[in-house]
Amino acid sequence: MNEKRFILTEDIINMEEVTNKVIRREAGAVTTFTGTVREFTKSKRTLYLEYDAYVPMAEKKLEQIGDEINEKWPDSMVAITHRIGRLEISDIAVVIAVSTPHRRDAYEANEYAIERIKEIVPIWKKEHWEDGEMWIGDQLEKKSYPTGKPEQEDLV
Amino acid sequence: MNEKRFILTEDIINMEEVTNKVIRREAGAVTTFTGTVREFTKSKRTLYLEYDAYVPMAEKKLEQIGDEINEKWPDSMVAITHRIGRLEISDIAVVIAVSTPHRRDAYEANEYAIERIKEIVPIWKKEHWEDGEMWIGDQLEKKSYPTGKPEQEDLV
Amino acid sequence: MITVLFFAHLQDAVGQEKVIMDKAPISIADLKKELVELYSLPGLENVMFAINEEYATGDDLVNDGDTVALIPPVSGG
Amino acid sequence: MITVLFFAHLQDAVGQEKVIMDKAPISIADLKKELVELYSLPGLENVMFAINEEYATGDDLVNDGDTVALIPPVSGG
Repeated sequence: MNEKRFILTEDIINMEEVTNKVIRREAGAVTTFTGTVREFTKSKRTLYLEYDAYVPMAEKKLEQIGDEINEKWPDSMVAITHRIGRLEISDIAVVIAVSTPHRRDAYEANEYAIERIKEIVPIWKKEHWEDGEMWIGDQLEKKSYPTGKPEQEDLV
Repeated sequence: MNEKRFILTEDIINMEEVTNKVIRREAGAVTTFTGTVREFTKSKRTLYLEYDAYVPMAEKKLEQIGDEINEKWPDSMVAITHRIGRLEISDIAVVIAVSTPHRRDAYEANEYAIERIKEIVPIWKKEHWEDGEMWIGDQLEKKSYPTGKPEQEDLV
Repeated sequence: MITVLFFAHLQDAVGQEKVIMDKAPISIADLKKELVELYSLPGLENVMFAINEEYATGDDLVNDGDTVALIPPVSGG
Repeated sequence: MITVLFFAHLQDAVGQEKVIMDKAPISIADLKKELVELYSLPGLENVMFAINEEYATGDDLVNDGDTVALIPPVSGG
């Protein structure tokens, strides 16, 4: 497998291309998560988004998520593409594809991937509304680092 | 929405086409399940498969699954395409796409759909091996109908 | 007249995709007994029945013009 | 020399993508204090730090030639 399975890109994401990276003879189940730009967040209307990223570290962290999934679900294969730059409503921001021999694992591992992306991958979203714009912080709204350092379980 | 969202087909399934049926401005999460033909089932090597179906009833039942999901996950939208006829290893047998405003629901509803397909949709798989062939019965291996009738909870 | 449809291994066992029978009205339970006898089918314990594309129970009545389908355990997906 | 990278709202606050500083060796905790003072940044309580693309803790030491990144709460996906 020569193609890169964990990438950031400024181009439109083709979900089938990402999914094809994980289709294998021995894996009967593939889940693909497609995250698109939603028009309304809590009744606030988004015009468009911008994603910024610390690109080399983000790709490393995506790869780390793939490794974590291989540990937890041994026969799995993962590919993740995240877009950066300006995105319009309904544009695809992220595609996560996971193949496993059995379907239960494919759902669980895929959901694990998106949760981890929102925890450890250095990508930031700026929402643009009619009346302003803002960098969106911690979507999980449950982490803070009073010691200035993340705890071990957040990183590994 | 004029295109049919619950179909059986003899043609190759395009997963992006199925997924695009459920992408909406108000839904930020889309899960796509792709079921492919696996080469090995418990160390037995499959050469190819054939799917037979009671087509009009199967499409009705897929639609029923969509209705059930709309009940359980109110803001969801579902599309399912199942292929019939002869399929080779790694060919796509089924694609299920579910969009919801929030991702948790998209995973849950999608998994619900594949479970229900394996319970109520009249489609049958014939496995062809090097040394024979067989219609595959109840994959769930947990249902039997001693009274000749399914129970209410199995059907609704 | 009623139409009876067979699928998968039942189609192989019966040797036909469908048969037309002059049995209406008849309950699903009684029709099942007739079919088992007529085609020397094994018990059909885990076979469901549908009338006009909806699952039916043993008490349901098949009327003239109805289409009945024998649905062995499904294996799609 | 160390390179310090800023992203998202911190980049806006500092007005630069990166700065070069002559502070090595220095702990992350100490570097953080310096940066808060230098750029009048709010507390940075929920900002993580990375050294050479790996998350670091306050005790970790930044050496000459290292690249440090300030990682505000991420919002990808």
